[in-house]
Parts: sequence; structure tokens; C-alpha cells
Amino acid sequence: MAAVTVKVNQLGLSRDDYKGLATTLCAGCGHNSITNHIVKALYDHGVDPYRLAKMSGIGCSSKATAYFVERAHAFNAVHGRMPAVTTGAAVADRDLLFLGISGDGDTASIGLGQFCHLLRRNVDCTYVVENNGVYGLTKGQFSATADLGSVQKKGSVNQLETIDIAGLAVQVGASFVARSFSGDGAQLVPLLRAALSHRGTAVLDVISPCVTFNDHEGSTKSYQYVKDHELILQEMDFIPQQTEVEVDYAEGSSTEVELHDGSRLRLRKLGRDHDPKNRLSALQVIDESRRQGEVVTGLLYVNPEMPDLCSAENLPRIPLRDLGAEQLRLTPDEFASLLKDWA
Amino acid sequence: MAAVTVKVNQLGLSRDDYKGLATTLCAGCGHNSITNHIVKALYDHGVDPYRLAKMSGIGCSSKATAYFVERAHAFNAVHGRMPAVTTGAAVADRDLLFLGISGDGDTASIGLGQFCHLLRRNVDCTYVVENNGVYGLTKGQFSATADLGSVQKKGSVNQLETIDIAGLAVQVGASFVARSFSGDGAQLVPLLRAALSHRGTAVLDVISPCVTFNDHEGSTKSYQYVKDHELILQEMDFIPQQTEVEVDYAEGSSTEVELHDGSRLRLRKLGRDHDPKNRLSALQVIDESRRQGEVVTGLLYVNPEMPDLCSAENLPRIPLRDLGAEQLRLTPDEFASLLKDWA
Amino acid sequence: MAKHGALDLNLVASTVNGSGSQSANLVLTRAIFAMGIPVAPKNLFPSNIEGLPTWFYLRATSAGYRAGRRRADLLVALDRATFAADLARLEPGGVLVFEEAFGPPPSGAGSGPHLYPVPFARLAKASIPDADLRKYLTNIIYVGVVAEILGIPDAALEEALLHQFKSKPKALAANREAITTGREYFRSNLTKTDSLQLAALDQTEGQLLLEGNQTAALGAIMGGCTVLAWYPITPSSSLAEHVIGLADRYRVDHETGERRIATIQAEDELAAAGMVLGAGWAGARAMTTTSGPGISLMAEFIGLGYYAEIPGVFVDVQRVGPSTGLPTRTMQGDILFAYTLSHGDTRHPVLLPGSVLECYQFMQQAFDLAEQLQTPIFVLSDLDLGMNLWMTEPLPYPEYDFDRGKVLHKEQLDQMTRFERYRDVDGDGVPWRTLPGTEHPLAAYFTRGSGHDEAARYTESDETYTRVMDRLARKLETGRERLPAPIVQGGSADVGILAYGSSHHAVVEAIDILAARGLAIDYLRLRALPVASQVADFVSAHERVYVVDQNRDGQMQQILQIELGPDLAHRLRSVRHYDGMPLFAADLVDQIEPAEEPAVAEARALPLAAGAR
Amino acid sequence: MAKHGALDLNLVASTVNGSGSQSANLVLTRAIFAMGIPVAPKNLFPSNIEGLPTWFYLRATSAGYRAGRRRADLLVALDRATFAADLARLEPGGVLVFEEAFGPPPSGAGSGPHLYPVPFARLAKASIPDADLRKYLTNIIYVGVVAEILGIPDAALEEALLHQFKSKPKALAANREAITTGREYFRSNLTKTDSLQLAALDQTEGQLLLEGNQTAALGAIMGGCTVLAWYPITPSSSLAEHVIGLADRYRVDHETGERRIATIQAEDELAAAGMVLGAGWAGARAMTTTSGPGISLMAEFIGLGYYAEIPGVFVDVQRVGPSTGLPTRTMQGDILFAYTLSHGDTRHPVLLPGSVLECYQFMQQAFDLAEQLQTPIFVLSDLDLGMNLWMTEPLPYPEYDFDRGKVLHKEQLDQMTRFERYRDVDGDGVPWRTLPGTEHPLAAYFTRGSGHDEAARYTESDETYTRVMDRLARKLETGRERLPAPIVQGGSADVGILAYGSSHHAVVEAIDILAARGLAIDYLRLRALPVASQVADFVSAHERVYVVDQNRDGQMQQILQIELGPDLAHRLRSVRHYDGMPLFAADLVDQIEPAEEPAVAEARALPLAAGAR
Ligand SMILES: Cc1ncc(C[n+]2csc(CCOP(=O)(O)OP(=O)(O)O)c2C)c(N)n1
Ligand SMILES: Cc1ncc(C[n+]2csc(CCOP(=O)(O)OP(=O)(O)O)c2C)c(N)n1
Ligand code: SF4
Ligand code: SF4
Ligand SMILES: [Mg+2]
Ligand SMILES: [Mg+2]
Repeated sequence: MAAVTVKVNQLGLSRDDYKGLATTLCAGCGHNSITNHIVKALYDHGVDPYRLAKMSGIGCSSKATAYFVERAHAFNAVHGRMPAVTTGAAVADRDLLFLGISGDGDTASIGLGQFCHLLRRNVDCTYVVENNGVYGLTKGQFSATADLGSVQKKGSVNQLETIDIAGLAVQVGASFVARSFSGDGAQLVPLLRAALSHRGTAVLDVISPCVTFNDHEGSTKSYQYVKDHELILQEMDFIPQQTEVEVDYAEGSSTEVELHDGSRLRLRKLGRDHDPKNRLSALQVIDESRRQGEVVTGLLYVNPEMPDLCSAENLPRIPLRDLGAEQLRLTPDEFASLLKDWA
Repeated sequence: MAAVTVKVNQLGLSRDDYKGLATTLCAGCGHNSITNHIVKALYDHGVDPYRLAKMSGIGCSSKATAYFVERAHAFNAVHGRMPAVTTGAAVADRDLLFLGISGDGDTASIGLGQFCHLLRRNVDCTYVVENNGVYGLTKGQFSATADLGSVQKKGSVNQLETIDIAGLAVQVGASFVARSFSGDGAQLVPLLRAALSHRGTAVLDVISPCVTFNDHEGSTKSYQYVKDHELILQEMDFIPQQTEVEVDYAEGSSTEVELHDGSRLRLRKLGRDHDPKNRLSALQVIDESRRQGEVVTGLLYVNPEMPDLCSAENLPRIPLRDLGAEQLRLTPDEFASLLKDWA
Repeated sequence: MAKHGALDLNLVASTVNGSGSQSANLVLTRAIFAMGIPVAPKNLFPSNIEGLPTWFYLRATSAGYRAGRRRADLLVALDRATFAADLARLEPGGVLVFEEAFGPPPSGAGSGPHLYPVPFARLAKASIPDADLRKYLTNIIYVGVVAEILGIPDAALEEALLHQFKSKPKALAANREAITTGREYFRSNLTKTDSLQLAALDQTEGQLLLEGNQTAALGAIMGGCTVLAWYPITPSSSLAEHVIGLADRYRVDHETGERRIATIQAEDELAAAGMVLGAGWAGARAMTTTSGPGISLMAEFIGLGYYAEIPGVFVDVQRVGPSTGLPTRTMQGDILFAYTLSHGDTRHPVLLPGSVLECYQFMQQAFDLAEQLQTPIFVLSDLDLGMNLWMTEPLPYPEYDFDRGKVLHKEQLDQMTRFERYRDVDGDGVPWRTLPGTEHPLAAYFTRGSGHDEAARYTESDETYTRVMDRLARKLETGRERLPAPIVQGGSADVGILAYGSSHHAVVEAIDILAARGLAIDYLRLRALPVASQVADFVSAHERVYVVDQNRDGQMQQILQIELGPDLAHRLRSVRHYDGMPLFAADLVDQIEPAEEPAVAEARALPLAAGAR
Repeated sequence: MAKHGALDLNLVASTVNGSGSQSANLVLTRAIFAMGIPVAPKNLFPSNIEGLPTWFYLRATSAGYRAGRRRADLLVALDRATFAADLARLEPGGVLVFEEAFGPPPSGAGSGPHLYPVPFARLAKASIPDADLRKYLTNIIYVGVVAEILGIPDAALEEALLHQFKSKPKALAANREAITTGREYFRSNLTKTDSLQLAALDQTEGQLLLEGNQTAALGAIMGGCTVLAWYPITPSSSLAEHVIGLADRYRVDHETGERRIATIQAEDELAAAGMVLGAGWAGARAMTTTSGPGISLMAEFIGLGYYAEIPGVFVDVQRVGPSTGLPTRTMQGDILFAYTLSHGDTRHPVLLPGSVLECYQFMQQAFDLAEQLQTPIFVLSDLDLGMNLWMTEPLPYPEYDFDRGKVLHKEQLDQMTRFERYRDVDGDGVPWRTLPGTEHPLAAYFTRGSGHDEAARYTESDETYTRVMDRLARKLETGRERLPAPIVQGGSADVGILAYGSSHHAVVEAIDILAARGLAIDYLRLRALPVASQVADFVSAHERVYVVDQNRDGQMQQILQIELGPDLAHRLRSVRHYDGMPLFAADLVDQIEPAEEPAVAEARALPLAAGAR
């Protein structure tokens, strides 16, 4: 038998090691493309499958955690409640790397409150919203991210303003907010890697067309619409920790964001002038693009300084779940003195 | 007996007709001041008590609906869920005038999701948040509007970013957003009247100190803090429909917002240049003041054009609840033809 | 199991979803129905959008049974993934139609079926050039094959096609052609070796084929629903969508475009429940539709509705729990939970429709009851009832006007000196209410979920609290006798069966089967909770009563233990079915017959006596 | 009702809240306790922050009863608003201390009490110049008056004051002075006409006065809780706050400042429940505390925890429902709901602590059980147990290490060729689990609330679904015998009483009372659901068993009807108390005695026989 050379990453794992079960989503679904980008990002990033925790809610999108890294634990929670479950798990074991997959219904309809509070707590996780503007799994009703005036497959028109997930995230104080498109791996993969390197909640609002229920004319979440209206803010490269890279962009045209683990995201401005460290600028670019019917993509906001929940709570370095009676109980002396106090 | 002349409003009602039961809140509670301002606004506005529906959630603040207009129906719902109840009632009877009272815990903690979706639907109601940064009724825990670094009575420090109710409201697309202070009737009363005249959800985020649990030094929701840090955007007068008023401000220093019923809110800029019809400007002034530790008050954003839910749903002028079998059932002919279609 | 000479044919088609199998199945169903033959179709679909195994059960009986049957006389196997396993569904000596490309089934499988391999994929490729279209048309070819095997005439197929593709002439033609392709292939390439045959009957005249969610939606519209607040969830979404469809058609003013109903897609079930209560409080007839997970989320609001006494209709189209469970399988698993929903002492009227006709009727009644009793009313349907087609007699036009319950208007208040929202002035536990907007100084009251007295004032008084709670218990007693009464069949047997909801259809058939084997059984069909007094009478009159539950824990049996008390409870025997499949008669017979073995043996020994009973 | 010569004194103080009444009451309680006299204090406070009526019940008995008593031997009336009504609380011939400014009570009221008018407001004004302080000190004056009436020595008061104001010397002095003011006023202006008197005993040596929420919090800490996710709600908030307080003191690393517990105030109860499950899944010992409304909101997550088999401890400190109900009153109203929480077939282990000691013990056990059984465990306390002080023997230091249940680590997986998360390898229904982060290729599995097979793979298979559900039922059977067993007292009587939770203390006293009247009663105290086998034995051994429920619907009686089956259920008699007040012995005696009248009469006729039993 001839030896086959398999390409491996820094952990010695092949790309296949990052794959999951065969998808059961529709052929052509944007969610499947995102899965592929996630596989690539995790492989490139050299994520240890054993330390990865895949979190999700309920929906076609939330099923996607089954389709990558089969060797990682996964928690498919109830609809809209992934944030709470992730928060609990994150404080229990701060050594895990949390990657959450949600849908727009899951996040912006039923899950809106939990989503905002997750961001407020800055729980250390990557939170991908596979945003198609509809409820795929329940067959095509509008979700809260459907744009005002967007047309449903059966013809009815959405009368309500959209909930802009990225804008909302910036507003409630998220520490990392980006938007991307399932069809744009060149952008999404570095964003995913940056999100993995960020400590705190990294929100990726990824437009991900639902080919079955929301890819028709009149939909603002169709492949065609996004292709026609995408406003790409930056070109980007992810530069892992300890990598020396020659700067070969023209002066001023590129900036770097340094992430918590020492890696960097290099950004080269394309569309508009925007400083991703400036909240107001982020709110502005989101607001303006929305009003113009554009889909703005790129890194919208990042604040690597904000402490994540485990830091704010001052949790020990060793995961809470590994503590034993000795570390957790009062000593007999402490116990006796407490009862004395209480007497 | 000597005749007593009682001052009455346009409906022939005295101010006492707008009073409610004696308050059971703490003496000095900001919520009580707001109640007084509400009584004045309703009286001045000539609101018909029989058409008023008082809505609330759970909390000290939510109790306040008992303390004004005893002759109006009231619905004290469960914690954080006033928005849904109000939405249902508002479509059932669009002739009612809804005045909702909530707290910061009720709105920004447990109720955050419903609150945002209420705004998205632009349900026709006035929504007052009596914002004290704590849970009064459960004795002083931080709520989600407590500012980062704010100090609890017992000494612990809030580690989380605040949820800025006004900023959030603007972000998710509210049609009327203002902030005020329980101690400032001159501002709050015209804002309340404008809110009552607005068709759609009018959010009033009113800082309302909790004298028992959050009025100490280190609190950013204390009387003293607000007095020291208030940034008043505008002086304002409410000009009822059909009232002719001479303009006597200097050119450019005042603007008017025309409200749905023809009345107007006249604004004279004080602090900063801000156009309340500009969303981005609203986001900006909120964001900046927050970063500076200021409490910005005044009319932050208004969009009188946005259709309210009943209009968007194209509901009939006559309240749904008054429709009878004749208007609601298929006629025998229609029924027969439907069954034929189904056969 | 059918009587000699009687028709009882069961077809199972195994396909993948999102591939047009749904319309193929429907066309076949309607074609047989058009032959005057009663049909009972059951669709077993996965919780996904396309590409996963789906089974369609289609039973045709001259007896008009509406329940399905487990094993197939004719199996159409179009899904390679499940091919081997599907063979186990075939009755010995049955007929197997399968995709030729799968290769012949392993020998021994299905003990010698009649084999009809058909190259469906190849036929489709040859006859349907458009690849996109082909995906949706491959399945319809099987209908032609089956039509040929069973002798379904073209006229019947044409009628079915017209029904299915009324407004889509292009699809009509394409489907018609695909059917012909299947029929022709069979004629030219295969020889019929089996003896299955469908002969026309005249038993479907005037009958309809409808889904429970569809009839429930019409019931809601005819019942005067003006506010629908809902959140999508299988298997209840189609109920809401049918209401919306009917509203679009019948509730829109032609001139003004105004819509005489608000249909709000809420952000979740919590919100939907709150909207229903808000609307009910303000006087509208409001409803929501959901399934198990939604019921869990509505718990807090239902408690508020109970204690503050607010009308509202809460439809639970049950699927398999716990938790997300099997979203596309059927169960009666929420009975106990819905009945006792929310913390504290609560209990709620629950309507239990047993047919698509009752889905229509009970929805109307639910609005009356909600306003009469001023409390949340549950309607518990299930996926089997809600999402499958059922043969039904036509739905009657309602005879009565709405009963809006005890509402005091200005005119009545003018005659009064005092109004107290929560006083039991009539002795039936049901107080009077006013609606917000009533222009009268006595009208206003304060609605709350916290302790209140008769005048709706806040109180923490122990005595007042107890008084109000006792009245609420009394109110439920009033409700008990106003709810749809049980229906009793038979009356002289020693043994009884008690069932509710969609179990009805299997029960009817099981009773026939057991009767044929010498075991006479009376039957009480429960139609609501709390149970009516007739139930105690029925149980008293029988030595043993089999309580049929489509859930693991025997929830109705447990409720009856509580409601009937121990003296009667010891007569109850629990019969449970909880695998997510619709209930079939055999599921009951297989449990009851052995338990009754002695009685049956006795009956066989004394055939005359048994007949005389 | 006390034996001749025995002490049984009941004091009721009627004040308004937010006025320092709480600390006055506590000082009085601790002073009597310091005299060696067993006390049973009950605080009835309103759901508001200040200015509304509050009652404090303080009972002192030589028998050491821990339940309260309804009517007062000594009434302290300081609230004008309730003055008239309060008089009805006074036993005939009792002692009335009241604010002189209210004027004399209407004649006839309380049939001739001993009247001690005291000008509390005037005394306060005169002796406490600072108006702010005065608000909080007026009430403490009553303690001095009562001390003088009852003969409570200064030393006992001093001990109590020191306990209360340990770290606040200024407050200590001010309170001491106010007490003296009261004592002095009585001495100088009033003459004792009554015969109430407290003499020191020696029955509190080594005992503690603790609240259930406090001991439960210590139980949580000693039980190794590392994640607390909660949302404030009366009467559970203080439990969470005690955990936080203990954590601040004992779980913080002195050097690093690291805190060995995460205490997250969630945004609501839904989120709190989700956090518990997330943490439990990841291997932490996680808990939440809530009350009725929170339980309703947690329903969906509890179903997920049940079906996906995730450990978690859910404490419900019950208050009066339904809905918001009476937030500051006590009830056992969530038993049935919690036990069957969530849609579909579910059932959850429920621990029922009956004392502050058990609050401490059961919390520790709950964490073990949650991990052993891999499922949500409920601990159902109530306001009476949780927020009142109870005399208790000292809490023992735990003897056992944690039992972390069936967790497979890398080392064990190394020895295995296959790991299936949901396979019942041990036959007890409890599978093995791995934690995320386990570095082994076999370790990972997919946690979900949807249908799954033994290997945690998604499935809609009917057979697999049934198999998993049957195993879950088996798991609960395993749990049944691991839960705290019932405690049986007596054993030879014909009549039994079955109670649980805080009812215990009234039951113990009621049994004494009834025994004194000739009725012997055995007693089974239930400590968990599902019920242990001993319960059936106990019921079998008694002709009648009175089931004590602090709720309207007799929820435990209903659960027992289901669990015991009709043969035993017919022996059960329901005794219910549901007015929000703590249960008193008289509430039981008044229901049981008449029901047992014939038996009692018989016993009286045959005193020797009864004694011989
Ligand atoms: C409590 C609850 N309500 C409703 C549902 C039904 N449901 C399943 S997925 C879904 C929406 C999914 O939409 P989205 O999150 O946008 O995901 P997508 O399928 O579009 O990827 C709904 C409503 C549920 N599972 N649970
Ligand atoms: C579901 C539920 N959870 C918790 C509570 C307890 N609770 C009552 S009021 C309240 C918070 C009130 O805070 P806020 O809304 O800020 O009102 P405030 O009292 O400060 O005016 C809480 C947590 C409840 N009533 N219901
Ligand atoms: S329905 Fe839409 S979202 Fe769901 S799998 Fe298909 S394409 Fe994707
Ligand atoms: S506790 Fe605070 S919010 Fe509540 S009534 Fe008192 S001052 Fe007001
Ligand atoms: Mg979606
Ligand atoms: Mg507050």
C-alpha cells in the first residue's frame, strides 16, 4: 500500500478530524457553507477538539453543531436559550472553548433577552448567528431579523422593522461584533479565528441564505440580494500569535487589532472609513448601511480590554468543576466558629 | 354651606379625579413623585379616565398604577411581561389609551426581550420605566440598568455594563424615546403629554431614586448623582392641538415636533445640539453622555410617521372586541363554498 | 382482521421528505377516496426539511375505519437508506414495489412477497428533462404503478390530481404524465402476481378529507376569534396558518382593506400567552396555538389567567415530549401537565376533541367556555389529529350565537349601586366582569395576580385568600357540567374502555375486533376535564375499565384516580401506548385481550349468552 | 392546651414594617431563648418595604414546641390601622399592651383583657431626639415593657442585644436605652394585673436559632455547590444571599482573591435554570433558588434536564400561589407541579426538608443525588421554614465526601472500547457520563432534548424512544430508594398521620394533644418524592391515614392516590390548611378530632385499653 500524506495542523490533526456527521440540511443551505468555514477555521487555528464545546439552540442552524468536530462535546439546548446554558458551562469550566451556533429566530425572537444578557456578561464564547431572516425549521415564517418590506415566499410583506443583531450587540455592550456572509470564506474564516482568540463574547452575525424558504426575489437575505448589496468594510488576515509577518500594505491603509492571546487581526479598509474600536462609529456604520439597504460586513467593533465573566467573577484558574470537598467545604474549625457566630 | 370652586379640566374633571389610592411605597421614593407628575399630565391633558388602561409588571414601580386614576381599569401583570399583555389589549381595543408603568428590573432584566419586541411592533402606548438601578421590592439587588462601577448599599460593586434603556430603545427602532428625572416635573409633564399624544410606543426612561436601597453615595441613580450629572437637552412646552401660541424664542433656538393628534412639543435647546428626529444623533448623544457619566435628559428621538401595530395590521376602526358573530363568521354561503373547496 | 370479503388494505410508502412525496401520497389518497372507498392516511415525517426518511401509511377499509394499521399489504420502497428495515413492515405474502436500483431484497425478507422492481430514477430521468422538476416528480411515478396494481381508474386519479393542483395547470399536466409513466411501465414490463384489488364503493359520498388543524382553524374563525397570538412550532403551526389563511379570505373588508382579526406572530410562547390574556381582559376572543414546549413556557401566564380570571383559548397540538422530544410524532403527553399548569393550586378546563369534527366544534365552544368561566381553556389536540387527513362528515354551520359570558355594560351598571369584580353573586362561582373602556364610575377594577378580595383590592388576608380560592374551586365545578359531556356506547357489558382524543378511532375498531372474538366492551369517550359525573356512573357500572393513554405514565388514568377516588379507581386498568406512532387497534387488542383471557374464554364457551348481552 | 404547670405563652406584636419592628422582635426572641426557654417565632410581614401591617408571633413553651399558636396571651398593638381587628387575636383574659394614643379598646373586645396603655410615640419623642433614628427605635421600647410584664431579666436582654448588634456599638447602646425606657415606664406608671410570667428553664443549652434559608445556604456550601445562578424572589432571595455571604467569607482565596464559586444573578428564572443545566453538564455542582413563579418559568428547562439527564439542584422556597399570590405568606402549593414539571412524561425527585436541620442536610444530599441520578433534583422548602427562626440542635459537620456519580474520566475510557452516554450498563437505569473537556476519542457525545438513542445520536425511532423513556422510569425507581426515607413514629395505633415539610412541627404537637384526649396516632413523615416503599407499609398498617397538606387541593394526597394505588388510597383522609398562615396544631386537631369522634369516645370509655396500645 502506498503511503498517503495527510496535511495536518499544529496539533497534528487533519482537516477530517474537524468534520462531523453528514449534514441533514437542505442542499445549498447557507448554514452548510458556514459549517465548512468553521471546519477550516478550527483546523487552521489548531483548536483542540477535546477542549471545544459546541453549543446551540433549536433551528436548522442550531443543528449545525452536529456537522463539525464530531470528537467535541455538544449541547443542543432548547429554543433561544443557548446563552444561559453557555454561561453556566463557561463558569463551570473556564478551560473549555465555547463555539455557539444559533439562528436569527433563536437569537433575535425568542432568545433576544438572553442574548443581550450574555453580551452584558461578556461570557467567553464565539456566538455565530446563522442569519437567514426566517424560521427555516418551522417552514419559512418571518423572524425578527427580516427586513421591513421583505417579501415572504408566499407573498406577504414584513411590516416590522428588523432587529439588527450587530447593532443591538454593539448597543448593549458586546466586546466583539462582526458581520459576514456564508458565501465569503475569505472574510469569515479570519473573523472566526479572531473570535476564537478573543476573550469575551464574540458575535458573528452571518447572513446565511435559506434556499428553501428565503432565497427568492423580494427577500433581503437571498444570495442575490447580499451579493448585490454587500458593503465590505475591510479585507482581513488573521495572524496567529508569534507569527512575524512583513507589512506590505501602503501606509495608513491597514490597521491591526491585537487579540487577547497575542494573535492579531489585520484589517485593510475597503468600503468606508471605520474604526472598529470606536463604538459610535460602529453604531453609525450599521445604522447608515441599514438605511441604505446595504449589508455591511467586516469587523464592526472590538474591545479586547473588557473583562470576561470569569475574570469579573474572579474565578480560579482551575475549573470550578474540578474542585473537591477540601477546597469547597469550610474546615471543621471554620465550621465550628461559624456556628458559634450564629449562636 | 359656602360653595367651593374646584378647578376642572376640559372634561370637567378635577385633579382629584385623577388620583388613586394612597401610596404604599416608601416616603420619598422617586416613584411617588412620578405618580404626581402623571396625575398632573393626565389632568392637564384631559384624559378620559374611562378610556385609560393602566398597565404594569411587578415591582415597587409597577404598584404605582394603583396610585392614580382610580376610575380607570388596571392590569398588573406578571414580572417583566407587561409588554405582551399590553400588545394583546391594544389590538383588542384600539380605543383605549394605554399607560404602562414598569421598573428597570421589570423592563431591562427579565423583560428585556418583550420590551424590545413591543417597540418593534410600535404598540400604541406610553411606557414609563421608573428606573432606580435596583430591585426595590426584593430589597436592593442590582438590576441590569445599574451602571458599571455603581456601589450597592452593602458595598459590592457592579461589574457589568449597564443596559441603557433609552439607547436600546432607539437601537431596536422605537418611535418615541425620552429620558427624564422623577424630580423634574417641568420636563416630565410635557414629555408625558407628548407621549400620550404620540401614536406608537413612547418610552420614557425616568430616573427615579430608590431612597431605601439606592440613594447612597456611590450609587449613580441617587438624587444627588442625578442632580450633579444631569445634562438637560431641551426646555420644553407641550402645546395642545388647536392652541395658537406666539413664538417668542429667538430664531433657531427652538424647534417643534408635531405629534399624531395635532398637538406639538416645543423644544428649546439647552445642553447640546441634538436633532430628536435623527436616530444617529440620538444614539450618539446617549452614548457620549453615558461615557461621560452624565445623565442626559429630554426628548431623545421621535418619529411620528412610523405606523403603530393596529395600523400596520390594518385593524378596523371599531374595536375588535366589539365585533359580533355577524362580522366574524363566514356567511352560510361562504361557509358552503369553503367546504366545497375543501371537498 | 377484516371481515370475510370486506376490504382492508394497508399501503406503506417509504420515501424521503422534500421530494414531492407529500403530493404523491395525497393524490393516491384522494384517488382511492374518489372511488368511494374510506381511507385513513397517516404521514410519518422527520423533523427536518428535506432528505430524510418519511413514511406514508394509507389504509382503505370498507368498514370505514379511521385508524391506521401497522403492517403493509403493499409496500412502496423508495428510500435506499431504510430499504432493509422497511421490509419488516410488510405482511407475509405482501406486495413490494421498490426502486430497481436497490437490487433485490435479501431473500427471506418478508417471507415471499410479490416483487415489483421499478427503475423509478431511470424512468424519471427519461421522462422529466428538467432536473429541478424531476426531484419533485419522481415520487408521483409510484402512484401510477400502484394505481395499476390496485386497479385505480384514471378518472379517480384525475379527480385527485385536480384537487391537488387546482390552480397550477402546469404541475397538473406534469404529474398526470408521471403517473402515466408509472402505469405504463408496470403494464409493459411487469406481470401482476398478487391479488390485491380495489373495487369502487359508495361510502365517501358527502364526506370530506380534512386535517384537524384545518377544521380547528375554521372553528376558531366561526367561534369569533379576533386575536390570534402564536409562535411557530410543529405540529401546531399549520393551525395558526390556516386561521391566517381563512382570515385573509373572509375577514378582510373589500372596501377598506380592514382586517377583522389581529394575527400576531409573537416573539415566543411567553409573549403569545400574555397577548392572549391582554386581549381576553380587554374583551376580545383570543387564542394561541402551540405544542408541548410552548405549554411549558406559558405556565406562569396560565397561573395568572387562572387567579385573575381572564378568558383565553390555549390550543396544544401535542407532539412527543419530554423537552424537544420527537417534534413530528404524536402523543397525548401533556394532559396532566396542562390540567394542573402553574405553581400553586390551579386546575384548568381541558377540551379533548376526538375527531376533526370536534376540533371544529370544540374550538367554537372553547371561546364560549372561556368567556363563561372567565379562565384559560385548553384544547388538547395532537399531531395525529391535527396534521393527518381524516374522513369526516361535513362540518355543520353553527346554530347558536356566541355566549359572551357575564359582562356588565354601562346600562347594567346604571342599575347598580355596587360592582365587585370577584363576588359570587350567582352562587355558581362565576363573578361578573366589566371591560376596560366601560364608561361608568363603578366599572373600573384592578386586575392582578397577587392576593385580592371580592372588590379586586389587594389583600394578604388569610380569610379572604381562602374565600377566593374556594370560589375558584367552585367555579371549576360549574365548569365541570358545562363542558362537552362524555359519549357512551353500549352499556350492558361487564368491561368498559375509556379513551379520549385521537385514540377514539383505534378504540372503535378494537371494540369491533374484540366483539368478534367474543368480548363485549362498552365505551366511554371522555371529552373534557375535569371529568363529568357520567364517568363515575360508567366506571361504577363496569367491573373493569381500560383507560387508554397515549403516554408512558398513564396520565389520564392518574387523573381519574384523583378525580374518581379510590373506590372507583380500583376498577381502572391502564392501557398505554407511547412510541410516537398513531394508535392502532392492535395496540389495544394486544393489551386488552390477554388481560381478559378468562372472560373471553368464557364468552366463547357460551356464545349465546354473550350474544344476548 | 399545655399540660398543667407547663409553660405555653403566645405573644403577638402588631407593628408596621420598615420601622425597626424586625429587630425588636428578634431581641425579644433571643432574650427569652437566653432564659433557656424554647421559642417559636413567626414573622408575618407584608409584600412591601415600609409602612404596612406586620405581625410577629412569638411562642414560648416548656414542651419545646416549634409550631406557633394562633391566639395571643399577650398582644402588643402598635399599629393603629389594625388595632380593632387585632383585638380579636387576643385570648379571653389576655394581656393587651397598646399605644395609649389609640384610646381604650372598645369594651367587650377580648372579653376583659388586662390593659396596659403605653404612650410609645411620646416616650420615643422624649427619649430619642434624632427623628431618623426614632423611626427605628420606637418599637424596641415595647420589648422593655414586655420584659417588665413577663419578668425577663436584663441579662437575657443584654445577651440578645449583643447578638443583634454585635458590630454596631452605637445601635447597641441606643436600643438598650430604649428598652430601659419601656421597662421604666411600666414600672413607674402601670401596675401589673395579669399573672403571666416567664421563669428561666434550661432547655436551650447548645441549641441554635436559625432560619431554613440560612442553614440551606450552609448546606449548599458544604455540599460543594460551585455555581449558584438565581433571580431574586421572596422568600428565596435570602437563601441565595446567604450562599453569597458564606462564599465571600469562606470561598475566597486570601492570597489571590479568587472565589471558588460563581454566583450569578441571572436576568430571570429561565436563564437561571439554563445556567444550572449548563454548569451541571460541564461537571459543576450547580443550583438555583426560587419560588413558585420561578418554577413556572423553569418548566421548559426542567424537561430538558430530565430528558437529557443533566444534574442540577432546584430549590423552591414556596410561597402562596397561584400566580404572584401572597409573596410573603407560606404554603406547600407547588408539590404536584414541581413533581410533574414540564410537558410530556416527566417526574422528578423532590426532597422535602421538615426542619432547618434538614434544610442543611438535604441541600448536601441534593447535590449527591443530582449527580448520582443525573437529573434535576427539587428541594421544596417554604417561607415558614426558610424565613422564620427555628430552634435547632447544632448542625453536624458532614461525615461523607461528595458522591459525584457515574463519571468516566480519561483513565477509565482508556480501558474501554465503547462508550455510550445513555446505555444502562448497570441495570439501575443510570447511565455513565463524560464531561466536556475529557481528552479521549470516546468521550464526546451530543447532548440534546430531542429524541436520542443510547449513543446520544438523534433518532425518531419508535422503539428507541420507548426504550429510553422506559429506562428513565427505571432510573426514578432507583432514585426512589436512595432518597431520604420516611421517618415513622409510633406504630401500634389504628390511625396514622402523614405529613411533610414544615407541617412536621404542628403535627408533633397535634399528636400530643390528641393523645392527651385519648386518641393515639402514629406518624409518618414523608421526606421525598417519589414515595418510598415504607409509605405503603405504613398505610397498610393503619385504618385511616390523615394526609396533611398546606394547600387547597390536597396535592400530596393526590400524589399518594396515584403512587399507592386505589387499594391503599381509600385509607387516606385529606387534611388541608391553605390560608397562608403557618400550620398550627389546632388546625390539625380541629379537623382530625371530629373525624375521629367515635374512636375518641371509645378510647375515653376504655382508658386502660387505650393506654395499653
Ligand atoms: C419553545 C419552542 N418554540 C418553538 C419551537 C419551534 N421552532 C423550532 S426551530 C424554530 C425557529 C428556528 O428559526 P431560526 O432560529 O432562525 O433557525 P433556522 O431554522 O432559520 O436556521 C422554531 C420556532 C421550539 N422548538 N421550541
Ligand atoms: C417571575 C418572578 N420573578 C421574581 C419576582 C420577584 N420580584 C418582584 S419585583 C422584582 C424586581 C423589581 O425591580 P424593578 O422592576 O426594578 O422595580 P422596583 O421595585 O425597583 O421599582 C422581583 C425580582 C417575581 N415577582 N416574579
Ligand atoms: S429550510 Fe432553509 S435554513 Fe433550513 S436547512 Fe433548508 S435551506 Fe437551510
Ligand atoms: S424600596 Fe425603593 S423603590 Fe421601593 S418603594 Fe421604597 S424607595 Fe421606592
Ligand atoms: Mg433563521
Ligand atoms: Mg428598580
